[in-house]
Amino acid sequence: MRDELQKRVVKGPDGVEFEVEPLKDYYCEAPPAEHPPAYLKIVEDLFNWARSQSLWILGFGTGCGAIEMRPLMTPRFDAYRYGVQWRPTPRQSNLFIISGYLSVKTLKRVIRSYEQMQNPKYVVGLGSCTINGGMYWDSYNTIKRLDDYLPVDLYIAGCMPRPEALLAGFETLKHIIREGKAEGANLYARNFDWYKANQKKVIHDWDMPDYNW
Amino acid sequence: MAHIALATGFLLFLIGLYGALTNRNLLRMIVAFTVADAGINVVIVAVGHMRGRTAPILDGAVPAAEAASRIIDPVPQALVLTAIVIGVGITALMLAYAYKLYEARRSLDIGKFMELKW
Amino acid sequence: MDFDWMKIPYALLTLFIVVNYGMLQNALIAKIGARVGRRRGIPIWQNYADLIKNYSIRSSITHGVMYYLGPVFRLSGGVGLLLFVPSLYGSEMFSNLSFAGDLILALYFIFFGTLGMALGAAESGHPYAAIGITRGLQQVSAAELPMALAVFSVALQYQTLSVTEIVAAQQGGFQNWTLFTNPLAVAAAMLSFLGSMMRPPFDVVLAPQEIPIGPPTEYHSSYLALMQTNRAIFPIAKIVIYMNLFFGGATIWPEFFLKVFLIYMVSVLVGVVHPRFRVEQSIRWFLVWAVPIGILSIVLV
Amino acid sequence: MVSPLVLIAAPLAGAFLLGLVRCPRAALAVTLATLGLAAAAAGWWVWQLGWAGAEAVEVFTAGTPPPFAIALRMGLPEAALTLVITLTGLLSALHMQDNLAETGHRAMAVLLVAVMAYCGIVLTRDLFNLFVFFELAAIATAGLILLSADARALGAGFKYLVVSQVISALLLIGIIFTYHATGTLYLDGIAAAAAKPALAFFLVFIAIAAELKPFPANGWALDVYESSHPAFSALISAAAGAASLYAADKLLTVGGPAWLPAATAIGIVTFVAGNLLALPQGNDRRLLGYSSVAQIGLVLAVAGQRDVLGEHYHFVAFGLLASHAVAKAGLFWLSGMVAERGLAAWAALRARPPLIFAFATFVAMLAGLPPFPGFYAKWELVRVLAAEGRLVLLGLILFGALLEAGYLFRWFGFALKREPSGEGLACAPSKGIPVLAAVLAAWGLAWQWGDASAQANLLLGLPLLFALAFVLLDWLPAWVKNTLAIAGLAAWFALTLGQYDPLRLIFAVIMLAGGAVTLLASYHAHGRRIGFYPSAMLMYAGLAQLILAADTFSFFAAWEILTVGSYFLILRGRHSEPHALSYIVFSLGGAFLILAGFAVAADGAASFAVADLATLAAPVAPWVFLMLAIGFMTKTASIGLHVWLPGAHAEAETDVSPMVSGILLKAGLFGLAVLLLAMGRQKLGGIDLTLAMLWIGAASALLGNLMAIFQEDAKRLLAYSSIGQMGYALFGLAMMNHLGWLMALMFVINHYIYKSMLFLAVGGVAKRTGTRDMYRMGGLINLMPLSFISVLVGIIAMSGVPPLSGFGGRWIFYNALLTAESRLPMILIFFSGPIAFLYLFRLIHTIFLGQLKDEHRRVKEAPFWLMVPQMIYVVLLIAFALVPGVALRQVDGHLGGLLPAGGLSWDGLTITSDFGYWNPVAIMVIVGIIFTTLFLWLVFVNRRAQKVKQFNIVFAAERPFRPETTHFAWNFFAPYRKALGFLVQPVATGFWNGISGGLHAGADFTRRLYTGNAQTYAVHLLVFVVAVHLFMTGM
Repeated sequence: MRDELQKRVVKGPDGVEFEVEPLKDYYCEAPPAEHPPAYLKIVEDLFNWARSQSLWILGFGTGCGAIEMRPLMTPRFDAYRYGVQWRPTPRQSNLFIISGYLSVKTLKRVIRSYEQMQNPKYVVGLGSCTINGGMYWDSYNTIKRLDDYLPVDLYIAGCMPRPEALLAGFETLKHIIREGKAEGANLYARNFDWYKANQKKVIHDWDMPDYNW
Repeated sequence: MAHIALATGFLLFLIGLYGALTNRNLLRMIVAFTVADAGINVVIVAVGHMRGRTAPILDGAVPAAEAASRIIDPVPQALVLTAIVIGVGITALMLAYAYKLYEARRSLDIGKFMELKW
Repeated sequence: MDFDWMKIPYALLTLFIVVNYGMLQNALIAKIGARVGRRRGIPIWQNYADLIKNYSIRSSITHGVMYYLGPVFRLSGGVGLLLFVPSLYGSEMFSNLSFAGDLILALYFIFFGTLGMALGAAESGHPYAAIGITRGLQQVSAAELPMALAVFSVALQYQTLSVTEIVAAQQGGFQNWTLFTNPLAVAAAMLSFLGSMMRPPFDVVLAPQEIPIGPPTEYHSSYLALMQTNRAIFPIAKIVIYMNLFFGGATIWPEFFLKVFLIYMVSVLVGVVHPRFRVEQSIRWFLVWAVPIGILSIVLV
Repeated sequence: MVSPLVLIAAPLAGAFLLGLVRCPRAALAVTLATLGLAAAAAGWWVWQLGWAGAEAVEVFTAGTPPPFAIALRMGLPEAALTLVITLTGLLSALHMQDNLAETGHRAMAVLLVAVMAYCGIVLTRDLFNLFVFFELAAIATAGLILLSADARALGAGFKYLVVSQVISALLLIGIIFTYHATGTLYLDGIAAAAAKPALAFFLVFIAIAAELKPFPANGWALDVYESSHPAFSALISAAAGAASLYAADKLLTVGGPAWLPAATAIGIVTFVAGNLLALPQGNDRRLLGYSSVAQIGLVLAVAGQRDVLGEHYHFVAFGLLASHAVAKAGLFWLSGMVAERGLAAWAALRARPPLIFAFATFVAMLAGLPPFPGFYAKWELVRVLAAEGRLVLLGLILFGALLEAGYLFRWFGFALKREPSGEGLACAPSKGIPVLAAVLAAWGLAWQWGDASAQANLLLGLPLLFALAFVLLDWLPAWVKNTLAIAGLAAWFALTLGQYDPLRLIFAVIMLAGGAVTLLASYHAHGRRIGFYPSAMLMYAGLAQLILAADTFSFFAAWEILTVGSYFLILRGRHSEPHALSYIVFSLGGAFLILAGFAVAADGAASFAVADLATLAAPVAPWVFLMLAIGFMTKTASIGLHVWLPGAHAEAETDVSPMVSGILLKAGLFGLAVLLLAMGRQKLGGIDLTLAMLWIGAASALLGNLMAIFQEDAKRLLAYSSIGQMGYALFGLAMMNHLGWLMALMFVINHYIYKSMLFLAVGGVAKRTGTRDMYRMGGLINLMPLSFISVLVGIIAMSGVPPLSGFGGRWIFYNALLTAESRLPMILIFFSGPIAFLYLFRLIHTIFLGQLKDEHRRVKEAPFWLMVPQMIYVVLLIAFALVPGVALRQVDGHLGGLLPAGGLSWDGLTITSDFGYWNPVAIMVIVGIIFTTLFLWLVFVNRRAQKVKQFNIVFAAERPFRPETTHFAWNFFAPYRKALGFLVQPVATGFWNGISGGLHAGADFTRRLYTGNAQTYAVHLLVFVVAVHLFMTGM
């Protein structure tokens, strides 16, 4: 744990000393909650349709696979026509593409960003590395199986998968969403302790709250 | 005669003044001022002088009845007495000062007493 | 005070028309941009999907009261601005709530939403939000000046501050438009217009690659939905003012749509061919190029 | 019937008697009794001549009339002067009784002789007798100098003797030749003589003038002042100065008008040079010496103006002289109580508040502030000089007075603000009594001069008396005084309510009722708060009288009273010493311009109504306008004259800032309004002066706002913003049309409300967080929600965004612009509007939003009593936004009578102008409904939002490190500095610093003239004599 997250004693302007505990005072401590679908099925269907037609990808290239996403914005592939856009902030994104191998160092950032996205949110694992470690299967500092750490909705296999594969993957994801089966966020909340334990097993310098709101 | 006296008086005064302004020794300055005082006193007396008249002493030589036309003006004579007295007083005071200054600093150089300035 | 209660449904109707038109126009303009880039671009209904999606997000967070109110201020600003200005000239139905005030009210009400949004974004505590706001405020402070001068010039020209009367004075053929009767004012105003549309070269506020989208960084779900709605209304509300002041206003909805679209396209056309100005560059640009035109317009009117 | 000879005989007898007394205590008793007897005699004569209607008497010593005997005269001037001399002698003797007792009866005898000699100089009508008394005085002085504990006094005494030797030589030669030519020594006889010997009389005149310590022949005097016993310095300064001046006055009577210019020239050069050279002084007594020299020079200059002063001569000369004598003696006595000699050592006085009051009294008296005699004298003097066209002299006098006020108030600031050093204060009753007596004398004289003045007696003004009463009530706890103060303001407002026209009513409401509301905040203070209420109420008294002032005298008096009160008020801030100084210097500079303007306008008339300014015509009118306008614009801190404001407003106490910003600045606007109403447009050299004001207003608005956005200190930001806001108001007034004025008045009201509110809010925050630097704050919204609300409402109102009241101001403003004649200044105004957003956003963001700091996690909401007025202001702002007509309708109608055309029509709820319309209620309702609807909708869809904490932000997949590094606040508008930073280069500050630095450097260079060598001093004297001679023959 880094120094600035340790408890510290500070002196107020009135000269009274008191303790500041950053993890408690600066971060929300609430655990993630499950959010049920809309009460009316027809409403939830409409919502799922809208969600599937409005996939906002977090612009976070976690590994070498990110290079395969760029062509999607170009005239050749033009993912926009399928309702796919890139957003620079996790708050506004609902799709997280883990693009290729994931080092432990990056995993920490991925977890933080994932947790900062709002429910419902989807994770797509891109490339073999997210499935079984791929060519990094015996690396000491990459994770081998993304699903242990985040609830993955869809894998797009390949090393690397071509942009066409990604487009196909988006279509599959849309189907999953429309069927109401893309409830990864709720899954994460439900199995929060399990995920957290897995994450902490590989991330040794855990220097953040358990859930990053 | 009066003119000679006047001229002498002014000369003495100027000599005294010059001396007071150029000598750096306190005692010399005081002496110079006495010289200047003397010069002024001569001037005063000379101003009161009228040609062909006598001293303003009303005795047998000058009857009181003719006094107005025979004696010189008595007022400057009276004034000069006062002036001399005052001059003596001031000279004495300056000497006292010089003594105390010498006691304090063991020096009579006017240039040594310049700590108050600006 | 006798108040015509029918004004309320009429105003809501205007709002409905403009919201839908705004959503479609935004998509259309995105599509045009895509076509220029030889892409197909987003579907024309994409903005509806995005809007519903954002309302359908189940969870949300709040950073505090002002953060919560920020989008409300923002959208109130847009709606209010739209309703304080008559949409169609000569139409009692679409004169909206313009009885409340004249041109000056509209001009100052522009800042209502901006200010509220700035406060809300600032409460999120995100440094990018604060940086983005300061950039926006600094840029707009210089960009407003030519607009103010142009408005003043137009008010002097027509000797009125009432939007309706200004439009009335421009009726009877396009040669009566301010565009032709007072071209300098229009030039100054249109340069200022570029600065207020958040498009290149004046988009340093959002600066997506540098301070990920600036003020709204922390906004999401229904907050973002409100802001998206405002994105549909606010530019049009502003353009309506430009249209009324400089381009003869509109008497029917098709004319309204056409003029709004064309005016909007000015900023788009400039935007697609220019890189981004830094803040101090845009301040200098407005002061050096736009303000002298504005000054000339008030001197010569 | 007491013979005037008592004044000579009694001290002589006392001195002889002392020779017989051996016991020091008894000797002291004899001395004091003798002096008391002399003072009683002098007092009796003052009573007889001044009140009982006795005639002046002439006493012939030898029983025969002159020229055969020496004649003494006792008239009212002589009686007054001998009273001053004997009283100073008595009190000084009291003050230095320990030294006297130590030195023994000889010293007391010398003191008695000195007093006797001074009285003799005053009384005698014989030229030679005058010489004798002068010499006696010289000898006695040289003797008394030895009393000093300071070893350097010896040298000073010797220098004094050397110079007095030269002087006496000149005098003696002059006397004898005068006698030679006229045949008499009786002054009236010389005056009556047909042939006057010019050169001889010149020598007499110059010798007496040299006794007055003229520049540059005064080095010896300064050394004496610096080193001799302060009680004795008091005697030299007050008594000897007065006596010598009277001797000079007698000679001028004898010499006739031909000698007046020389006297004036010597006097004014000495006055200006003395005050200039006092600037760099670090030793209190030497500074007092320079000041004494200067004051005596001023009186000499006045004596040189007796030809034009006529019947007012004695009133003026004695007013100045009395001020000088009482204040200077008092200050020297005070100096005797202070252990160390540095100016800052006077901080020791703080241990005794009455002594601070005494110090304040003396400083105010010396600076010629109301209600002291110097004020009335200055008024008369300036009035006459202006009427006679002696403007250069007038300018020099005011310049010198400004310099004097500068160093006096700087010194006063040191005393109040510097750390007291180890050495304390000698507070023996024998030292305190003379000071107390001087204070009583000061106020007594103030009453007396007011009574004798052709103008109103200021001490009869109820508000001023009310304010002064707080000096006596200062022992009460603060909350009692606060209640009294509020009640007083409210009562005065209720009492005078009928006397205001609508225009004045606006100002009265703000200054009196508004002042009462602001004072509510002062309940938060605990303890006694010594000094606060007299100062605050002095300011309010000035304001109250200003609004009601009908003639220029009461206007100007009120102006100075409010200036002084606010100065004391500002000085209370912890670090406000330099800022309070620049405030008072600029304010007095402005006030002197106003004084000169009024004097030129009055053209000699004893009383001149402010409204009569309208009757002035060219070529006088534009100059009057210029002087008055600059004077008033100093108070409104227009650009160029604004350098005092930021510091003064920022460093003032929390509840003082709203007073000096929200209320005090309006005094300047009120002045400008009165001026413009009376004088209208003026042209000078082809330039329309109102147009110039228009540009100044616009530039103030722009540059004030621009400077505000670069401030890191919240209160400085608000202060700079005031400059901008006042610029707007000035702009509105200078437009000289109906709506422009309405807008200015709207700004007056709005600025009062929101700036008071913001200053209180920011002050409360600064109080809680212990800093005013905004970047050290942040995230306080949840901890200080009420403060946040008031800042929020304040900035919305100030930025002019609907629906709050600022918008009304902007709306009227645009309408006013449409009728304005010149369009170009508007560009600046248009630009300054959006810039205001920048600093307002910075204010609220960096304090309340963003990241909360570690050390502020436990701060509480601002004190209750600071919040009370703020909440009142919030309500007021909203009310004023809804129904501006309540305040403005009357004024609008009233302005219709003054500035024709272009008013507003107040039809129902809609306000209509020639150009547009505006319905504040409808706006409020519409905005309210839209906002509420959307808010409810958001609450509905977003009801389950999770409240998160300050580090729960997206941070590019990282997390924030510390609040300090996450809060974006410092150098907030860096790009603006890059683009337009050149506009806020501190040019004005540099200019004024250059002037001040130049004056100091010049003074520092010039004072090296005084080398400390007795011979150099004698040479100075001779050079002076030659120079004056050349001056006179050259004329």
